Amino acid sequence: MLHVGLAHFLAVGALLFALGAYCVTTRKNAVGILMGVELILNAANVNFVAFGHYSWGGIHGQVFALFVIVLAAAEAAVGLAIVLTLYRHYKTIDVTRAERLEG
Amino acid sequence: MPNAVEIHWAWLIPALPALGAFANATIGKKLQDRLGKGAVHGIAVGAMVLSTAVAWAYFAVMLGTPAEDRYLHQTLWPAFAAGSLRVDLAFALDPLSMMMTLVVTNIATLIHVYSIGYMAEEPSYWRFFSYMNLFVFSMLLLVMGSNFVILFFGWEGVGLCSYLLISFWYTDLDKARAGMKAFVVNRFGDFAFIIGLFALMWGLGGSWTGQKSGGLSLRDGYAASAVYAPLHDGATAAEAEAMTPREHGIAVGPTLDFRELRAEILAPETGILTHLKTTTIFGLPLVAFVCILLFGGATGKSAQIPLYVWLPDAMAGPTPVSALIHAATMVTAGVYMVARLNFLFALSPAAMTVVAAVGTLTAIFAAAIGFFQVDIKKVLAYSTVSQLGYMFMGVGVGATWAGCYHLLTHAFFKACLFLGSGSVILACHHEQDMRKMGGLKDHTPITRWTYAVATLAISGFPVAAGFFSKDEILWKTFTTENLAAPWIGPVLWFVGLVAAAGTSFYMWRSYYLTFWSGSYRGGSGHGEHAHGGEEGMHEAHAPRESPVVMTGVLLALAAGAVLASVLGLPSAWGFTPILESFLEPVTSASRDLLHFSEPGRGLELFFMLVSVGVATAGWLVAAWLYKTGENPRPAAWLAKYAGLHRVVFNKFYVDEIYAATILRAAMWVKDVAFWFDVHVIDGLVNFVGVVVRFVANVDGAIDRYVVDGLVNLTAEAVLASGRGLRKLQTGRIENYLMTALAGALAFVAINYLVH
Amino acid sequence: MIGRMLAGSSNPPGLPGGGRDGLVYEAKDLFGLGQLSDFLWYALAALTVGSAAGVAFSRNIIYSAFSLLGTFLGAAAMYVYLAAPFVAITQVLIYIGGVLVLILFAVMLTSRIRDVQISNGSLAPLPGALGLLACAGLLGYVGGSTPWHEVARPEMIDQAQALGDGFLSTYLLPFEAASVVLLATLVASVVIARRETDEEEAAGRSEAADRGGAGTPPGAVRAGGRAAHGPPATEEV
Amino acid sequence: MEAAIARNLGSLGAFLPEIVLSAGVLALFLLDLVFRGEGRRGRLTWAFGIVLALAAAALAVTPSSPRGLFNGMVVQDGLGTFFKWLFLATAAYTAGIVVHSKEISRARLGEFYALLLAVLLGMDLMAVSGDLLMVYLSLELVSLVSYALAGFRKDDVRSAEASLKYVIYGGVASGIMLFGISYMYGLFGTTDLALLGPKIKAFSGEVFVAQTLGGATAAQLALVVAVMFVLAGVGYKMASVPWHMWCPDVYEGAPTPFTAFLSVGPKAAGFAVALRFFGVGFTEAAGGGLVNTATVPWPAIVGILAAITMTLGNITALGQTNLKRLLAYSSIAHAGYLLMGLAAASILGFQSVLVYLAVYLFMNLGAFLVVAIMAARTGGEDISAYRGLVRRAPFTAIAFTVFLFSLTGLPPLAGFTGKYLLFAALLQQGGSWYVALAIVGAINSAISLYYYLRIVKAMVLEPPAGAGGPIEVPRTYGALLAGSMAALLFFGLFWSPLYGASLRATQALFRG
Repeated sequence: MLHVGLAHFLAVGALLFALGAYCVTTRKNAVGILMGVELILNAANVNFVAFGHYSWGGIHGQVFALFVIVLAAAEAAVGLAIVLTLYRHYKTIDVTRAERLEG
Repeated sequence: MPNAVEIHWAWLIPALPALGAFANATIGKKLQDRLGKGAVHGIAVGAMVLSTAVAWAYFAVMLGTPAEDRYLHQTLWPAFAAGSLRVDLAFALDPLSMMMTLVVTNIATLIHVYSIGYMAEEPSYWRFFSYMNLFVFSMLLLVMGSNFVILFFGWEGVGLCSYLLISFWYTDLDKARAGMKAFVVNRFGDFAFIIGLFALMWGLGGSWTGQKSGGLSLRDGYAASAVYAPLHDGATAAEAEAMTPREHGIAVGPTLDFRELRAEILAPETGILTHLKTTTIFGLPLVAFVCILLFGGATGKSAQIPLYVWLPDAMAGPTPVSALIHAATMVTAGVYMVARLNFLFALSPAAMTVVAAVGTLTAIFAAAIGFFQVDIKKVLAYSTVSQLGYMFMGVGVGATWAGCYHLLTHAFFKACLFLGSGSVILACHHEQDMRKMGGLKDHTPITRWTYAVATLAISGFPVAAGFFSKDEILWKTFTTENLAAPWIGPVLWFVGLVAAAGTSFYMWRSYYLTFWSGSYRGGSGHGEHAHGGEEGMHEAHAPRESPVVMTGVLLALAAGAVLASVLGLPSAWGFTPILESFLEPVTSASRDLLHFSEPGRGLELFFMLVSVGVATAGWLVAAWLYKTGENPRPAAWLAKYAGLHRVVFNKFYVDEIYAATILRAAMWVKDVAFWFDVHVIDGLVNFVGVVVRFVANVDGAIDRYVVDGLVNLTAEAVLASGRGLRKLQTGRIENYLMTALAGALAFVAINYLVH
Repeated sequence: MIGRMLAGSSNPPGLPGGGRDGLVYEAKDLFGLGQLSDFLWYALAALTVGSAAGVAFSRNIIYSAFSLLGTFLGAAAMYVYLAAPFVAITQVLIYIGGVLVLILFAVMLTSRIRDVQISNGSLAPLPGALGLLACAGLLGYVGGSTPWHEVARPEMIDQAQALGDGFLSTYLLPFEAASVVLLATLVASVVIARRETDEEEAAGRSEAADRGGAGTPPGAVRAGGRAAHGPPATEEV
Repeated sequence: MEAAIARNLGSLGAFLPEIVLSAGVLALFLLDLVFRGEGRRGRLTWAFGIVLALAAAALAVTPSSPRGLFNGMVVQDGLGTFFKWLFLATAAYTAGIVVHSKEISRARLGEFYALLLAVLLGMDLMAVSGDLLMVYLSLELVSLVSYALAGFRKDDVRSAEASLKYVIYGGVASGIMLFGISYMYGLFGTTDLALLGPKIKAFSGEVFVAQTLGGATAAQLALVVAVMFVLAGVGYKMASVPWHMWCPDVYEGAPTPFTAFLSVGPKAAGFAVALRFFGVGFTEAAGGGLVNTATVPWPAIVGILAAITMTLGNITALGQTNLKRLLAYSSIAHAGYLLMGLAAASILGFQSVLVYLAVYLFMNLGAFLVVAIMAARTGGEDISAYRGLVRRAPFTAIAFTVFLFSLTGLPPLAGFTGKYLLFAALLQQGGSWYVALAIVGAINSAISLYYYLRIVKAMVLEPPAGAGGPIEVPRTYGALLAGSMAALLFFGLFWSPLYGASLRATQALFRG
């Protein structure tokens, strides 16, 4: 039990995913939601690298994780740019205010 | 399979009206402005005449062919092939579709000619003729198509044209709404039709690979030879043809072609007959399921219970449209379809019983409503519904040819009646209320006599064709052995007989109210033609006979209504009905499956006497009550049964009550859909209130409003749930994300549990 | 703060709990160091998950952002444990050096610092908590109980060279595609975030004027209501 | 490594369209700086058109015999080629809409076109991705740039809100999908779809054996989680319930030309991925049909998704008055119809998806074109703005009617062809559940008539609203409308070419 193994890493991944999911579904702040997305992506990354190490060897898991890191950065850039645009209109980044489109 | 005759010019029959429609749609307005209306109807009527000529030519070809080979066929191009399921753009003329084609082209030509007179003052003359031609095109596709897909093209096409023509005077919102209603109600029917078709295809083709069992098990030898090979299926018809599994030279598997379907179902060696009879779907016998749903489609198009509600409203269209579409042709599409599939319906006594019973019920029900109508076109509308009921009785009890014969005779006399009513309406300055007519026999002699002949035909006097067709149906109904239980036939016969008496009564009532009943009572009305402008052109003068293009058509149709008797002189009189033997190649398919008892010629002759007797009774009562216009009893009875009177006659009053009821009911449904939004108690209270009000209103009111209401209620319920579902889209992103996540988790759970 | 982080990670649900049959796997001894490295790992895991909990539960967006730093660092440490130092370094460089800085910028730009509480309040915490438990339970169970395929002896070598080779051979196309993604995305971000140049505004106005009829300049009406007029001084990036 | 490099070099020739598009992105960024002044709009559009034409030419000369490219990262086959043509047509049509659109200002047109090309490149890559890594990358390329394009009208608060919702939703969806992929990798050690197929089969076999002995629940659950999470990412692209909720808001807020593009392109790309994912990974051809090799009953799940998606889409559409929202719900409903083809899990089913998408391109882009025309000319997206349109712009009104009827599936328009094939595919499979799904589909297409007909009624039967002068429609738009109508009529009556193309595309999938 105390011996750290694959399952332990997967548990960390699972918890990161769950916390990320909680974050995106409950945060009012748009930036807060984007942080939740980062948590989810990190969860997947931990899984990838752990599987690569314990299960299959080779570099495929790491490569996947690297691409995810790069795309996460790109996504953060776009997401934050959009948040700024919204802020210009609403003077807030509280997503509950952005409900003009509904129904 | 008997040989088919390949023909090459059949496409002209529908193509000519299509061309006419196209020409008038594109350049019609310019032609009308520059060359006058003659150019417009020249194109339209010319197209119809040519098309009719081609149809007669092929009729001649058909008569020159041995009876068993009477299947004229033309494939334009292979439209589509999926696996072994192939659809060609193909036309087929067998005796049944030949008869229908002739009816459609000839009656339509006459009605086109009539429209020249009737629509003479219409500014959008070109648009009218364009729609009319388009309708004929669609109708011809419907009757000439060799497979379900072409039939469905036409089926939807006539619906669309009907919609366009009912709401022809679209500036009047009520008329536009009537058009919408026709279209939407018809879609309900279409939906049943499509599902029936699905189930049929499934029964013919599903699961034959034996891998994905849908509860089907076919005879081993059969299943092995009928395996699909989708991996190697062809993109072209030739390839698909080459790979169609064949058993004893007959293609098996799902097919949309009527002839192939018939061949594979009827050839016992394919095993499909047994297979279809033993298969069940959702626990129901497959054939019954399929046939009842297909018939459901027919109830929409042919205005049977419960989907007939659109037809009376459809009278908002111009009268020639009512005559062509809502009496002579389109509404018979359902009968045609059932007749065409007689081999399928014959497999299921339950389905036959449903068809016959619904037909009979509709016949008497619509006849009863006809008693109360004062609008001349509404009377004819309900009589159409009623007569269509007779046709379904005929095809439902297994007397396919009798149903078709009634279809044919009805086309003549009902077109004559409708066009006669159009002539009357024109003479009375667009007045449709019979109470404001009267005494027209002196003003419009030709209309009066033709109307009288047609009335003789519809009420069943042996001088005109309607007698023979209706009587054959009644006789077959009495002697049928094809229904679910032996007592049903005689019961239906009795109901049909009562309906015949009713028919005779209300038709003669309309005749006397219009043409006798004292002197002309009307002024200048605004009944049908609310298009504005033209009213001023009429001065208040006495009714005047219509122009010769109209009366000529009336004479032709009246003559047709009498002469059509020749086609069906009964065997009880020692004749062999010509039409029966002509249709034999079509009906022979189900010959072995259908049986009629033969109680003897004497009884048949006696029944004919009874028929004539009840028709005479109806006539006499009508004459007694309405001929002089001075008999006080109708008015007295109306006063006595004032409650009924108010409910039936005061349509607005009833509609308003009903609208309120529906509104409440719809609110209730909405509440149920979102029960978490409201207190359950409120919902229950509403429910009780709605039910009480509902019962109270139904009590004494005519059933039609219930049916109408149910259709509305369904629509309202769907709309209400749509409004409710919109609330789910809150506009708040966190709710969206919650849904997405919960959805993913829920599907994981379902997936895991289902497995 | 630290106490809450620890509390958040004290008992991760769904850790492997015996009862495995059939395709059994055995836990491996990390680095051959035995218990010491294991305990260190637990501390790092606590940091990672605890910081993540801080991100998720903190009521102040600044605290969330700094908690995210802990998560990223913890994840990087995990990668070190998994013999993926290159990924760990990339994580530190890009995530902490890039993403986190971006996020902090965004927080600063969109929050009025003089506000006492820079809100990051929660909505519907109860359904969210249910989702949290469901996810953690499900994924924890799957992660812990599935008989994953495992190699006998995980490789411990540095794979930086292998990664370099891979990116230029097997993974060439994804590598190039990622560069296209980055280019397009960065241009897109600029397009979104920058203010309209004078020329563009002029062009927009002239075209809006062409519109005629019922047309109105976009935004003038639609952006009404809650939207304030005129860009604030703080929004310059 | 040398072998891998050699394979990469050898793949370049077959990758010409993508290379052209990449170069086109750069070229348009540069030309954006070069073209100035009055003629800018036309010149940029020409440049965009030339890039598309070059890409089309490159696509025409590229072979489509099935083989893996770039070490299996992408696949060259008929399915990919089919979708590439579809995407090129979508982009070209969108350019036709943009050229007169007031929503994309002249000054920013170059950026718009360049980014649109980037999305197009991403969709092309999605259609040919043979590895989940490439699926993720290309899906992100499409998504990330689409977020920006949805928020392209910075002056419009609705546009900003739309893009915010889109970016958050898309980020979460792709994160979920990525997590699913990580489990796929953990279970099978590869993300190459072609290698996954046999492994999934073998794994499912083991799980099945273990299950009959009463174990392996966790392994089964792991597979289910992996598949469902991947489906969530793909479903978000298709706008399928319950991953559809971004769709109406984004459609309403985004600039209309881009909404048009969004309603066809990325949806089709999502289906391309789904077809390949399930077709290659989870089925194999056996006994003349396809069989599911996994212990995940994915056809049933997709069938349930289909039923829910179309029902919810159609019923919610009933109450809409904003045309863009209405069409958004209609496009959700259409995603449901398309899922029926996937649920059929047969070759005919896959074909029907292709045919329907091709038909959907014409009718949906046409419908959005009309919405764009009306928004530009009357400033209204509400149904009331369409009242009496038949007298103000008869041709446009007729065209819109044709598109709406085709969306309903009325013959003889091509929408009927598509629905016919979808239903045929279900019925060919047999089984009362398939028939039930077909029945749900038929009910839905009956319901959908109601809201489409409401628009037609407003256009044809109601008097024009306000000052109802005639509406001028630019010639480009007229040509596009006429072309779409002609295509719908043609494919409605003569659908063998489309069917043949779809057959070639799907056969490649199962033979390659």
